[in-house]
Amino acid sequence: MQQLPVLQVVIPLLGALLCALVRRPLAAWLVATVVSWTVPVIAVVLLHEALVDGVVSYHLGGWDPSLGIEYRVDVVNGLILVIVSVIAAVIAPFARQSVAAELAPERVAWFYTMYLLSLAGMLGITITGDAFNAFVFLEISSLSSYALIALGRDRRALVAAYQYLILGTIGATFYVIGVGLLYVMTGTLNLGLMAERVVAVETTRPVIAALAFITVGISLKLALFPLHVWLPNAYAYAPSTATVFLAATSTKVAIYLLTRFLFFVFGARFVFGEMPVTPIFVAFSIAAIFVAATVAVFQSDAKRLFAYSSVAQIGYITLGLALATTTGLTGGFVHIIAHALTKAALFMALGAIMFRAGTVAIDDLGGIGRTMPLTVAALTVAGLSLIGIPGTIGFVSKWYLVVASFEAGWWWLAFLIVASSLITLVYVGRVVEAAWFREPTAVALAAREAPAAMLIPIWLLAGATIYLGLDAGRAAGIAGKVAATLLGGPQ
Amino acid sequence: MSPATLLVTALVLPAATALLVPLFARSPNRREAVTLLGAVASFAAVAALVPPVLAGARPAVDLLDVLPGLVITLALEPLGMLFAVVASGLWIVNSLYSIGYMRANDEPRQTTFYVCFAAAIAATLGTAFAGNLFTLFLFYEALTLVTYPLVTHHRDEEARRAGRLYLLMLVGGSTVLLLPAIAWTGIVAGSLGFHAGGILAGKLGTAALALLLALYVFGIAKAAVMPMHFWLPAAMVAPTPVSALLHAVAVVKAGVFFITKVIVYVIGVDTLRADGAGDWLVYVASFTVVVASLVALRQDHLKRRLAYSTISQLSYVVLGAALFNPLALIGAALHIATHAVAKITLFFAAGSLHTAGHVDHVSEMDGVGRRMPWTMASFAIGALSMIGVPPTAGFISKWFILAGAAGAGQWFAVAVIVVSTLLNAGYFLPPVYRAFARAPADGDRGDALAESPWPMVAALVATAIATVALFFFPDVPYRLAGMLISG
Amino acid sequence: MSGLVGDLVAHFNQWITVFLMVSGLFIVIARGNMIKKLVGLSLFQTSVYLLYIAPGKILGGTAPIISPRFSVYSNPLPHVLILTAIVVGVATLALGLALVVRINEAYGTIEEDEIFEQDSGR
Amino acid sequence: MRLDIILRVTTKLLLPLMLLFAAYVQFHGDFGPGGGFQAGVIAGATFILYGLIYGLGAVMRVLPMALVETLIPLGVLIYAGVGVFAMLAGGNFLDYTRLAHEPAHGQELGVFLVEVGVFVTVSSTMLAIFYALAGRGRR
Repeated sequence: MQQLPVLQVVIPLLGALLCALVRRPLAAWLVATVVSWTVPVIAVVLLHEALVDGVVSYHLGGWDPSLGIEYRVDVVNGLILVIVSVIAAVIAPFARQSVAAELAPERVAWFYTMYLLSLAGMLGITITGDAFNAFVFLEISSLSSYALIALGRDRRALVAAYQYLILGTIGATFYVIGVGLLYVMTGTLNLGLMAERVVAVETTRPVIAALAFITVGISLKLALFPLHVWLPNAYAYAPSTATVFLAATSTKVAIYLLTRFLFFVFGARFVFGEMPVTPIFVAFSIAAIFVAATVAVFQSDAKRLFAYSSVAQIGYITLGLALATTTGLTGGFVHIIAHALTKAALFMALGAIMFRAGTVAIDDLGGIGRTMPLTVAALTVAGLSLIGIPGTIGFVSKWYLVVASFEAGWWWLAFLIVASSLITLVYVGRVVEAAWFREPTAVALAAREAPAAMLIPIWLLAGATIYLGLDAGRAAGIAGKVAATLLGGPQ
Repeated sequence: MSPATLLVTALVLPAATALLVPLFARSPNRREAVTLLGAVASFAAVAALVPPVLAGARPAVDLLDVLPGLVITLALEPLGMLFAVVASGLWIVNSLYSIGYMRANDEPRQTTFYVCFAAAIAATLGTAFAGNLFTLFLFYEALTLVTYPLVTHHRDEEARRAGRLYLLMLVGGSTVLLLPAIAWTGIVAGSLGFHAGGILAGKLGTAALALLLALYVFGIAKAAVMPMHFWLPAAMVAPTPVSALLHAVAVVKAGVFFITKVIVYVIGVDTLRADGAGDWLVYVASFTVVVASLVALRQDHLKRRLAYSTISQLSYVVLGAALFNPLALIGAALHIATHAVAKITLFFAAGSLHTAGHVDHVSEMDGVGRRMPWTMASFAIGALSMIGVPPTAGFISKWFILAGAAGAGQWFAVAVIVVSTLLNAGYFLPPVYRAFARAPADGDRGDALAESPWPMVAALVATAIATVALFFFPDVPYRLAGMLISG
Repeated sequence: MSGLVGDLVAHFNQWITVFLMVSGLFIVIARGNMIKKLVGLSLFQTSVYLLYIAPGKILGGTAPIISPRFSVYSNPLPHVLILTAIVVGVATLALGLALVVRINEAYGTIEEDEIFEQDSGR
Repeated sequence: MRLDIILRVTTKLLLPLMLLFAAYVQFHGDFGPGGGFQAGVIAGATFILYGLIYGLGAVMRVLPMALVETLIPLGVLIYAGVGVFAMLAGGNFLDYTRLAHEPAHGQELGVFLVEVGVFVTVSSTMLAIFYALAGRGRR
């Protein structure tokens, strides 16, 4: 039991090695599945321990945190671990047929290797309590996701991966510059110790520069508007399974890392009280919500459309962070859960359509609801959650954000938030209307309902958006604890 | 069964019908039998609630704790009871009518139609039973979504465009204006519940209260208060049974019901009257009443004329509620019921004309009364009720609103009602006159006209009789409406 | 004036870091050639190595291998960190080059504007 | 005979020295600058040099692609294996003190094994990158 924190990362890492060694598609998938189903169990246990005990700490190699690397789980990253690993677990059964259909057989094992490496990296970023270790994991997950994207069928996938590589590396390097400056000023890389020591020097220029570098660097990784240009192409041209995984998890992990630095290391009082972070983030979040959503409306490819939608949805999360109140943060973290589930369901449904129809261009999808009713129904449900219709989890997060805006006295912000749902309605409506209410195209008529191995994961996620929307107390309760932890940190 | 159990049953029955119908997709007869059975059972459950409610019972059930402070609650009160009886009762008649209409017109996708219809009734009953603003909002949104496939039933470009407008205006209004209004209410009042006398007394200034009321009135686009009315004429592309029950009864009435509930139970009639923050609503509602009537005058397409008439009549309810006067409020509540039976009769007749010979325009109605006497007689009764001529139901509700306006010294409102009555007569009497007094049009179409299939005729005669009956026996609706005032 | 010069000289390592950083970033942004972009990216990353290594040097300190003859050592941690960062940099460069090779095979060019032109033309 | 005879002969002379130097850097890591990473790069460079001068085919006969692709994860596996072994021995992940009866010996053994793993992975990765880039278009 004590070894769980490290196992959370080591198991996917070993799984990746195993995949690279076996090199047979089916065996690699089996390894990936076993790993993906093991990690959520560990994550849930860790979150439970964090909820009961407050903090679970693990010293790698037995070294003291001031010298070595510490893995540290509290409610905040416990929640993110659960989200990432649960999404991975749901993806596993979906992946087999989708990957087999979209990739050449000799590349399948490499796909799972990269997938598990990416998973290990993301879990590592989340669980580690060491700033530099987080950078290493960040690069592990990023490099493997560049490779995942480049495995896409279209040649544009290569360019997308290249662009992501350039921007992702710049982002990671900015982050590591910031960490370097903090290291110089505090003499430690442990986040907890850093947080204690930075208070004394927080007004010095290196620390302020570090805040700027880290914020901008991670904002690049989390695709905060206008640093999002890499995201739409990367999601649109990656293999379906990779899109599901990256869209649901990678930006969330980056957001977590940003949260950890802003609220835990630098401290909310300094960042939001003395630095002008709130107006900057609110402005960019609002811009993301409106601009990216408007661009999404005009996309002709459903995958690209929802990729732009991701940029917009990230805006809601950063908005919640920027408000830096209990309600705002609760809204932000509920939206992390909501968006992970919703987008995973959406992209999975598109993946199933890709598997059966071979295309996700909106014009080709006309009337596909007739031949793939269950898949399109799940797409519709997830779409409703994206809009924020009451009864879905998307509503819960928006409710918190609206209430938080009112509490902050920013009634105009509340109106902007709800008004943006309208644009979401338009682009979700475009896809849903095409799928249900048009005469079937030849492509749509040739398609068949997706296989059970795909339908079950899709409906698990779509069902979760409704279940958590109706019984939101638990999710919101955990998100509320996260908010309380972040605001009542060691400051 | 206890009233609380009945309440849940009444909500579950139409929902269960929606789930059962697809199982019988292969056999139209059984499918429609299930629909009719579900309709009758739902009405029975709702009707069984009337005696306890009249006796003073107020059953309430907490269904789900979504979040602390956001609870899905069912709680029945007189206005909701009235609305539920009207909606579920007319569902039976409408199902009968639908069977005839859908078969006679060879409509495609009939299973989807019946499923969405039952789901729409479930959502309507949900709004009627809702015990707090959040629950009401939840069912209100659900109603929009399940009726969307009905509006786009024909799946052609016109239907899709109407569907887009429908979704954008209804969901747009409810998310952009209504949701912030609810959140604001929740923050100010610390509760989202309904209480006689309102929950906002003394908590907001005049300007803020006026703004909040505006958010509600315009956010509830289903009430079609101008300028939030554009979706309603567009939605007339749907098959006539849809227009009849949903866009004359369930959907639009959910809107005015919502507004009335907000005025009575959230903001509070006394608060508004004392504060003056709601005085503007009289003028907005009056404007809608008159302008919609003027537009209706110019419509040749029968269903569109009916649609604008609906917009005008809905604002009668809003007007009645906006007078903040007990008599007018009774009138508003009664008008929800009386307009429903009369308007559904008119739509049934319009659908019957369409089925019999694709008579869709007023200008084509010359002499149809001789070929289709039952249809046109019922149409005439409905039209008289719209104008408010005794002995039809419309007279009663209009009378109460008028009396309330006069009693409150609102002579402007009195004038509006008088003018609009003249306008109503101006656009409802010509079709009746043409149908009975003019000679049939030349050509073979006029000769081939005959009554529609018997289920349709039976349905429209039934509602016509109900329109008259409600004039002579307004006891139950009147007592329910009266309880709205006494609390 | 001498104060400024003194500052410049005293912090010469940081000035070099800044120079490398900015010129690397400039190349990434300003060049359309994908290989040149990668070169710029490497330069940018290299500046970070310097940023970490320079403060690790302690004047008069020696290599951090414990020996009775010395008492002052350089801080070894930055070196270890940067070794890792170099590995990351190599991996990034290798992956980037591999991508460029495949892009060249797919498009017949490695100029960004020509590639965008080809894609928009489709 | 080709004109690059000088290169070929020099390379043959250099190769054993380079490998020896790689081994020196690897094992001297305990007492001075050096370690698995540096040694791995040198060893990798040895094979790359061989490939550059004698052709890709020649070096691929010595170390086929399949072998290299196996060696990369194998090296990481050695590293992870040490970590997991430490866990099985009752310590935390990578707690070298648990590897031998005496903590100091354990440290030495642990670092040595991990450096071997690093060496294997780094050298084969260098080679794999070389194969991948140099081998394009020949298949």
